[in-house]
Amino acid sequence: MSAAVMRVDAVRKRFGGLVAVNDVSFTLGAGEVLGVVGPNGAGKSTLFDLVSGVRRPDAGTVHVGERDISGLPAHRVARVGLARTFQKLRPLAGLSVTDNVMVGAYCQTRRKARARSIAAECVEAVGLTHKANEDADRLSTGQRKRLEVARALATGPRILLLDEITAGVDPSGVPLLIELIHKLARMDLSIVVIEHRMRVILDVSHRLLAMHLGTVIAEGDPATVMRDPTVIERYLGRSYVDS
Amino acid sequence: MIANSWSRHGPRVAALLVGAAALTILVTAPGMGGYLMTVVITAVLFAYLAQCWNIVGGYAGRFSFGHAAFFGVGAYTTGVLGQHGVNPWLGLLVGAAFAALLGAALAVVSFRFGVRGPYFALSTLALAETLRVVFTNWEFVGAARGVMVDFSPGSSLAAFQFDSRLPYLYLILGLAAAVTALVAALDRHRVGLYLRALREDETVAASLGVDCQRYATYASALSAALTAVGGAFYTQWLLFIEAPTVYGVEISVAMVIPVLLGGVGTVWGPLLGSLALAPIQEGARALFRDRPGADLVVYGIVIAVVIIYLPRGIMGLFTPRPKVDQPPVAPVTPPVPVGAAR
Amino acid sequence: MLYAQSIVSGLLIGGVYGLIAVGLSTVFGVMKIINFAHGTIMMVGMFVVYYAWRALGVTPYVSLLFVVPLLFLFGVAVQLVLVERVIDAPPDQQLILTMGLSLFLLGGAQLLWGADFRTVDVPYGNAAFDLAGVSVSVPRLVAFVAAGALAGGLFWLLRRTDLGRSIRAVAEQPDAAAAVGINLPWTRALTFGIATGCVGVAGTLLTPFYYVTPQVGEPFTLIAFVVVALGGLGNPAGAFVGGLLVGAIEGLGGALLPGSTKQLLIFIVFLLVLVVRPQGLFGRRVAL
Amino acid sequence: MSVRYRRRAVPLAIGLVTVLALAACGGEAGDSSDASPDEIEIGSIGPFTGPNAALGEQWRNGVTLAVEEINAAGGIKSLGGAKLKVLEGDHTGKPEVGASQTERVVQDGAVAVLGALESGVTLVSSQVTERQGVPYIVPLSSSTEVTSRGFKRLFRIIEGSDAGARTAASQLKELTAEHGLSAQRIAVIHEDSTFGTSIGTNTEKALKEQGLNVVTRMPYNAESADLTPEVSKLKAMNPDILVMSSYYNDAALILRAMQQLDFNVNAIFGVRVGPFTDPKFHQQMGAVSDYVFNSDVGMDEVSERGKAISATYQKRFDRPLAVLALYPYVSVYVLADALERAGSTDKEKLTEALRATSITDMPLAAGAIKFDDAGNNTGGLSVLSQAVGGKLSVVFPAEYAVAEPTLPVPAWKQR
Repeated sequence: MSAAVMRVDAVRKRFGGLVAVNDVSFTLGAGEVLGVVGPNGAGKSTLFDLVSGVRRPDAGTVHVGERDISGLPAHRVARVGLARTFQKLRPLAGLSVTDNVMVGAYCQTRRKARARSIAAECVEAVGLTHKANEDADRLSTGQRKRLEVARALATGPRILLLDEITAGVDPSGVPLLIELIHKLARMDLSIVVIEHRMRVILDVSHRLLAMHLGTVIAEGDPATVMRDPTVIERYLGRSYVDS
Repeated sequence: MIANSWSRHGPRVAALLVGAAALTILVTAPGMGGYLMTVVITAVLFAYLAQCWNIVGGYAGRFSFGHAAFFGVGAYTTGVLGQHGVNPWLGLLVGAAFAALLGAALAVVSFRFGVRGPYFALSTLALAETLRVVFTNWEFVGAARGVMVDFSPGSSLAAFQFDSRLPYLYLILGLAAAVTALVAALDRHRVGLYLRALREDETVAASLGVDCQRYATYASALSAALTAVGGAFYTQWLLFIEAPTVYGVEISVAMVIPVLLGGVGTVWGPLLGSLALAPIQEGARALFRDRPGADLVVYGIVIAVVIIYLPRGIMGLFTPRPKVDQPPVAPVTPPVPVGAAR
Repeated sequence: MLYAQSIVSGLLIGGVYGLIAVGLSTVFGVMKIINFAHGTIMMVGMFVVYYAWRALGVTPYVSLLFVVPLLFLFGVAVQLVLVERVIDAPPDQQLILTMGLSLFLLGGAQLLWGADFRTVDVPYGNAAFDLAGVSVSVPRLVAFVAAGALAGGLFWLLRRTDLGRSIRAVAEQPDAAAAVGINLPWTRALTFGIATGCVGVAGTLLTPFYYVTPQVGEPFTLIAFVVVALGGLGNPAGAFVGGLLVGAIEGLGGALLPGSTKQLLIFIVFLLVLVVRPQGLFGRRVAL
Repeated sequence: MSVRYRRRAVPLAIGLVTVLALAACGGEAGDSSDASPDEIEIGSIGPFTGPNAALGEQWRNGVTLAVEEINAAGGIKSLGGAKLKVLEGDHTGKPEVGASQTERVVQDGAVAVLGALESGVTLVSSQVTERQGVPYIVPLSSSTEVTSRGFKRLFRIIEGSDAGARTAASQLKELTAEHGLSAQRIAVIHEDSTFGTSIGTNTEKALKEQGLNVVTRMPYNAESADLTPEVSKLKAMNPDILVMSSYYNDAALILRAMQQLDFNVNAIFGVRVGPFTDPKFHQQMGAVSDYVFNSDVGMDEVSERGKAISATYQKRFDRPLAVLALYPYVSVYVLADALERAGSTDKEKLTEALRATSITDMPLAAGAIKFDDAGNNTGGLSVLSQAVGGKLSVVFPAEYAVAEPTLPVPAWKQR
């Protein structure tokens, strides 16, 4: 594995009395797909928020390459080359699919024509070309998930954070999304994936990070983590059945 | 889909309609009687103001309910400086600068403290009301007496005063055309897209690299400055201003209604809205001259009917949305206190 | 003594502000609509009180018996006939619909009844008593107490009754509420009716010491906006406390500030609250 | 689907254009002025809707009554018995609407315009007539600026606020001196719009010129729901005379607060308080508004004509006559008189006739109506009236007085 493209060191976030993320550290290698698992409330999405600048960590640092991005506002983080999707679907409702994606594309260029062609590529990459001129709020859940990816992709990231992109999607649509993640991994992106569906996480991840109550309880290759007694007890337990 | 072609052409039809109306005004203006001309000047002024509001209220999604604050700053700066011998055009520029500062400050403060949606609307209302109270009591700006601009006979563009109404009409038409061109350019430009993006969802926009605070501030300052220009025009046109009028809620409301009726965040909506409203308002007033109040009844009904049948405003007629095959999932936008994240 | 008097007077009128704001806030909490016609609807109620007194000699407090049901029904009708049709439209479109309604009522009132000033002249209109050197106006005290009682009753209704639970469910999770069989339009209509009923009470309590004209409601709408935002939109308890607060601030401002700048104090407090607590003093967390 | 949209859009588009075109054509109508018209149009610009609609309603009544009377009496005789016809313009309290409505009535042939109640609108609306050479009669706007602009065709019936304030101040001084009352500490309170501020500041100045001691001048917002705090503040200053300028609701709130706080002064002295010279106000307020003085343009209640008008007005509008209706009423008569003398509707001749106005038979307790060069009515002096037992009477100066002033005023608790 080559040098880390992202290094997260002991980040912490507290909401009132609750420590949502407690001294979480990990690294992300180039071209790696890192899976993050954990029950609801484990702090996974908050971790994404801290890394992507949506929220500011109380402590700890995040480095992208050699650059310390901790505490940078989200729009600066995006321009450093770190893009994300959101767990709760947030299409820019009044805008068409293309316009949604173009917002991200302007990270790479200020020229409209160029942004448009980047957007077209990204829309194509997620297979939404036939919906390109539709308003974003007209898409189905699966299509919205793909729009999220296209939008993030258009910013020209080196690192992509995908937050439960299969949640709420019809099971028949899941293989399509798995395929998409593989495709993204082949595009030389380093990816962090939050997932609940074991089928997906085992299929796509190179390495796994298990969280519980804001802390990392296990880390390593997927098979090992899945066998970790703590993980099984805390999280998988009775429900180690593919959802 | 056929509907798509219509929706593509829709804005053009709207533009054509507005253009035809503007041309009609332009051509018939010299023959207009004083009454019609005054009505048209008022209507075009408020169409202009609606378009100014549209930049921040429509595109940037900051529903301001106190744009009278900027209007009043423009009107008062021009008027008060004029009393001290400053040329009104200079007064207009200074007023626009003051308003831009105020608009920028409003945007920065509201961004910093996460004041959004109805809270933002109400805080702008409070801002305008604050200025109204201050200006009513502030001796330097004439307090409750208001500001009277001396009328100096002799038309002159340099003095921003004209003997006849016609130059005022051309001037305000020019301003309205200019701001519409600006909004049309914005609509196609990256910044316009950024504004629409941050209107829909600031967190998402930021995660896509949009510096929301910066662009919201630009929009607010620009809108405020242009609104102040409208205020300066008002001063020079009527030659008298007083705080309850120029900082009044009624001015703010009059800027908002045409936009909402015409179509929020569209280039032609505010103009279509004004184009539809002015004749209705004036017509109802003329029709029910002997029954004061009846015109308000009619006006109220028209507003309600338009909103009920055209929930996206008149522009909705021109850009219809085809029926969806599946009901879209209700967009979930949890109330994220953006300011808290900083 | 001056300050005590000002605060007491302010609190008394603040109770009425609070009552008006409670309705506004409830409607916002459930429908996310800022009802611009709120004060104008109060005006309609005040005219009913006036004519009941004028034509039938009914004293204002008695006319509560029919003004409240009447305005309740009116509110239900407004919701069912008008607002329900735009319930899925953006909030600004809903706002302008209520503006249209406000203009309609204003114009209609003038058309029907004329614009002249009217008073309901009742013996207790000027009654007052002395409380440790502070003079307390009887009709205002009645208004204050009734406003407090009604606000309390409303919280009880929202917290402890099935209807209240439905209303809160609709406010928080409309989809889920519909899924468990709550009739959304009907619940919303009842909510709107309750809000207009509240404002009917406020209007009735105002009439013994206030003028009745078609324009009487508008300044109250603006005050109620500020009150509601101060207390936290969609939080009726906050709205009532906000009303008291605005009343007290206004009273103090009247006594302290020079010129006619007393409202300045309200706006300054309001802007400060927005800066410190953007979601209002009592926030949305305890909404409804 | 698109067809359906098109079906809705196209008529709408056509409709809009048509409306606009019609509006454009409609502007051309009516500016004929025959040699001997059957009807003479006069403009009346007032706030018939909007925040001051209640005042505008009285304005309308006054104008209507005068026109009806004049027409019933045979119209303008020197013009072949031509009847007066009112062209109304509702300015809704907005200056720009005032301008357009004035333009409209002038364009529709108004030979003169009455306007516009609020001083702010009057200032804007009278520019229109001045430019067009049409005479403008101001029944009620008392702000100093109205007649200080050097306009040649503007005639104001009501006394300007500066002159009115001087009159009021001297009346106050004489009255208190005559009755041996202390006027050492005078408090001035006024509503904060142009109207109240103009009167209030001028009164303060005039009182000081009279050598009287003004302890405070306090503006307040007339839209307040409660004025008890302001009144408490005044009470704490312990004034012996309270001078006030108010609209209706606020006047009622102040008086009620005074009674409630048992705040007694030697006299409550209104300057141009419309409601204080409105019998309806006193009917409504009962004992609370008893004994208030008001220095205002008043009605001559001694004359037969004054009595007759009050009765007619009450019968016609089911409401007592007040100054707000009386002045527009008188203005129509002033105009009719000028038309009669001019024998023409020509703007120049009419303006000349107005300038030469000298009317003594109006039911005003103020002497002959005559205009100076600025257009101010030199005879428009204010009289002092007082309400006792709900009845309003002129008490000063002696020639118009129908009653003796009741002084000192009984304390609230003694009523």
